[in-house]
Amino acid sequence: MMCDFFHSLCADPVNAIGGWFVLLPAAVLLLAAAASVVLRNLIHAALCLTLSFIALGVVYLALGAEFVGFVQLLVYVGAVAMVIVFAILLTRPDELERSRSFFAGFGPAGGAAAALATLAVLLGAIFTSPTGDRPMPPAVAVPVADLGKALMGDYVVALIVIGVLLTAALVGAAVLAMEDEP
Amino acid sequence: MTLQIVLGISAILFSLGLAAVLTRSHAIMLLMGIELMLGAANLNFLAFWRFSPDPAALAGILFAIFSIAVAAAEAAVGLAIIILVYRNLRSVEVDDADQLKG
Amino acid sequence: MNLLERAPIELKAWLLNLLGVFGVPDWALAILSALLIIGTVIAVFLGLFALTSVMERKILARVQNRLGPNRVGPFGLFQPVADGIKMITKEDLVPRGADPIVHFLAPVVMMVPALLVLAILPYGRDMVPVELEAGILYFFAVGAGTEVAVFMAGWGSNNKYSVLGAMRAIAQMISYEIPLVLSAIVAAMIAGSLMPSVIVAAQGGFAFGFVPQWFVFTPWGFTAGLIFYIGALAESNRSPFDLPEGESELVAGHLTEYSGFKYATFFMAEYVGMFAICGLFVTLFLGGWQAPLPFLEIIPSWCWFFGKVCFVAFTMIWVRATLPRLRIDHLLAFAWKFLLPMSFAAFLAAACWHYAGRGALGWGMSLVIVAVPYLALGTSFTRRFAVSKRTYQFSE
Amino acid sequence: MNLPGAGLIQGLAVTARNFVGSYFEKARMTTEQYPEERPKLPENARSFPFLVFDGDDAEAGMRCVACKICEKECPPQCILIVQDRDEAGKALKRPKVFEIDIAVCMSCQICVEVCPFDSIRMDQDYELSSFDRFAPLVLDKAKLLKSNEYYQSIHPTEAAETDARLEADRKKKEAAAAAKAAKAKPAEGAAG
Repeated sequence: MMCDFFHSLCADPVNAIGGWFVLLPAAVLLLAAAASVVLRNLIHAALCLTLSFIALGVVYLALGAEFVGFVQLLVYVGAVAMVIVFAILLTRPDELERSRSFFAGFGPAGGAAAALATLAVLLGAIFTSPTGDRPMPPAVAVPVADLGKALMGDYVVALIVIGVLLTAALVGAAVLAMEDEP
Repeated sequence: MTLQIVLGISAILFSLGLAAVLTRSHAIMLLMGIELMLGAANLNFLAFWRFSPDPAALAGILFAIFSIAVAAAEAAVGLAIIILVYRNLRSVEVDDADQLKG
Repeated sequence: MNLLERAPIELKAWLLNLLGVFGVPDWALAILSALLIIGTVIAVFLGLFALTSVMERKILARVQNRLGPNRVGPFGLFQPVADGIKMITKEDLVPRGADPIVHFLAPVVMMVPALLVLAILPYGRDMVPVELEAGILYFFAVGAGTEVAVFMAGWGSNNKYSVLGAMRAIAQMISYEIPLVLSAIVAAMIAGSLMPSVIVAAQGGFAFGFVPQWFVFTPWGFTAGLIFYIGALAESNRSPFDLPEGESELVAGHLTEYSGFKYATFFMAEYVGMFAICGLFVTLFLGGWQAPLPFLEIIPSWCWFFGKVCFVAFTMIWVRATLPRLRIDHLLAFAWKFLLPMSFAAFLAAACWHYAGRGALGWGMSLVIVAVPYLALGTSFTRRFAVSKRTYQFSE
Repeated sequence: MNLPGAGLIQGLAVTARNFVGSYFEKARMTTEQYPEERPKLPENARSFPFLVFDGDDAEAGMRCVACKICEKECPPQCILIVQDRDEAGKALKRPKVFEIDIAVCMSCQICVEVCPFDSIRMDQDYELSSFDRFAPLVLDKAKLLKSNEYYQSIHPTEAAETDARLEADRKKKEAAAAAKAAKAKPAEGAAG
């Protein structure tokens, strides 16, 4: 029993213990995400968000999507999280946050209630859906070469559009954040 | 392990992102909430790919990759806008950017 | 296959067999096997770190015609021990306004990626700790954690120099990561895989029987390798790109408020990270564990790998001894306006090389594609940043 | 046409030449490995003052007569002199206490210049560090007194001059004494 467990864990963590391994990073993910929502200190929130990005990447890896997991880590941890902390530092990080007036009569509680209601609806839909209790098929490794061929073949238009979008975003962000030339 | 559990995780993540957007007033917190929601969406794509009977169909993975790229672009532009707003209004509270109201 | 070549693998198999004979259960052996690899890799790299910390000082000293450390042990080789004792016994200061948790976690977060990236490097023939399909991507994905650590160190210290240093370091790392990844992808593109062992295998063999077919000996490979090397210098915060820690302006950057063992951890992580990226450079462009000449193949492959890593580390020290520190705007302009277009050129040259065949035509085309933008960008760059004639306001 | 990047190569070549040269050219390495190799000090190097004595016995050959000129002239006032007295309380021409606080001394050499008896001179000993700030840095008479031979060894030119002058003085004094004795003799004879 012990032997099987460790062997399968070492050989193939994705399929080990019937895929339940996902729950470990998922727990970290949800805790970190909750912390980043609740924390008042913006930098702490951003760091928790970074942790949740990392955990999300590990969840992807545990689901067998190796490439997406690494891309998630590279893009979110390496770029998005850093851009967020940069933005926090360039604006004033120590300014006290005022309470939200969008739900003027309800305050933050209103927002939380709305989010909870959404959660209830989503969970209800998920757990009543007929396809929901589909069992997990054994993981099949996706060769990176196949992904590349698909990107350059069937999805090449989407790839080019993404390229244009990223270029536009890069130029746009640079122009927006540029100091006005005197 | 069933699809429901992964989708449930993703739903909780989405609601957390939504809660961040609805309860916080700091513009960067809003952006962070949006990133969480996008992550939840990506998780859904990957979950459906993982549990699909045809593992050779790569649409789920590719969609997730595209979505990550779009999220990166969105974060860059969004934060540039926030910095610009801060420069003009000296505030990053979303409620302060109300000059256009009639 | 000679015995020395397989020595590490055979030694591990023998050890595990021995334990198996003594009735250690299988699952424990599986864990032990993994731990053996981890322990060996970490021990080797920490040993390299210790050796470099003294050799760097000796080499820098020799360049300046000094002797360098020679007091502790023979030729000063035990200097790292003395340094270690000093570091450990120093007081661990935490500034009063600092964020204690973030301040404490930063060195840990710094160390983790530096050690994790070591997992995918091919140390020798059949010696890859973890064979990952997307190994190169893994290296950069995990390496991204360093930036988080630098930010945590800078912000957690509650010190303006730390924050400024951290922001500079992150801006520099993000900027240089782009040419770094692009030039790594050039090598991956020609090898047709993101797997380090496949990339090394693609550089095997000798042209004309003696010229090794490493990527660095092609026009595009030389360009991409040089870009990768420069990016590696910047990523590991080494001179001439060490201005996040530029003591003339920022005290010590994000390390200002660190002392004792935490500082030692940062120091160690930086050096291990440097070795990791040297290892990746060797893997991608210098033929990994391949011997440079056919008759030298009797020397075990792992010796070649570590020899090359040490050589690359030596050149990094050499560069440090030579070049002065850049200014921050020059640094970023160099990354975005020179290295980025050049890595695109290398990309294009590699594509031409691939489709024009690997003969004279491919050589010529890729050489032109690389050389023209280099000359154009290089001359415009040297003109723009040329030092103007100095005039002193108060003289004469 | 200057190829871009050529300067980097030139710089690397310079450092490489230095690196390799440091192993082959002895002249490049100027480092003295201090505890094993001692620097040869130039003759006029000076650290702190000391007292010269003639002959073998430090007390007997002491040149100092406790005139206290150096004590008065010393700008940082690091010299302390107490004149010796006999049982009757009569002042003797030698110091009972002679101390120099080298923590205060600034090596200005004024004491040497004002000394009319060529008694105080500058030393070259630089290994004076101690673990205590106070006591070991106050040099007393025993530590200060050093033989004329030692003085000769550290400042040969200066010491030769001094000795020649002292010798000349002594001769002049002897000659004067002899002349006085010669003058006194006839007077004595006349008296007798």
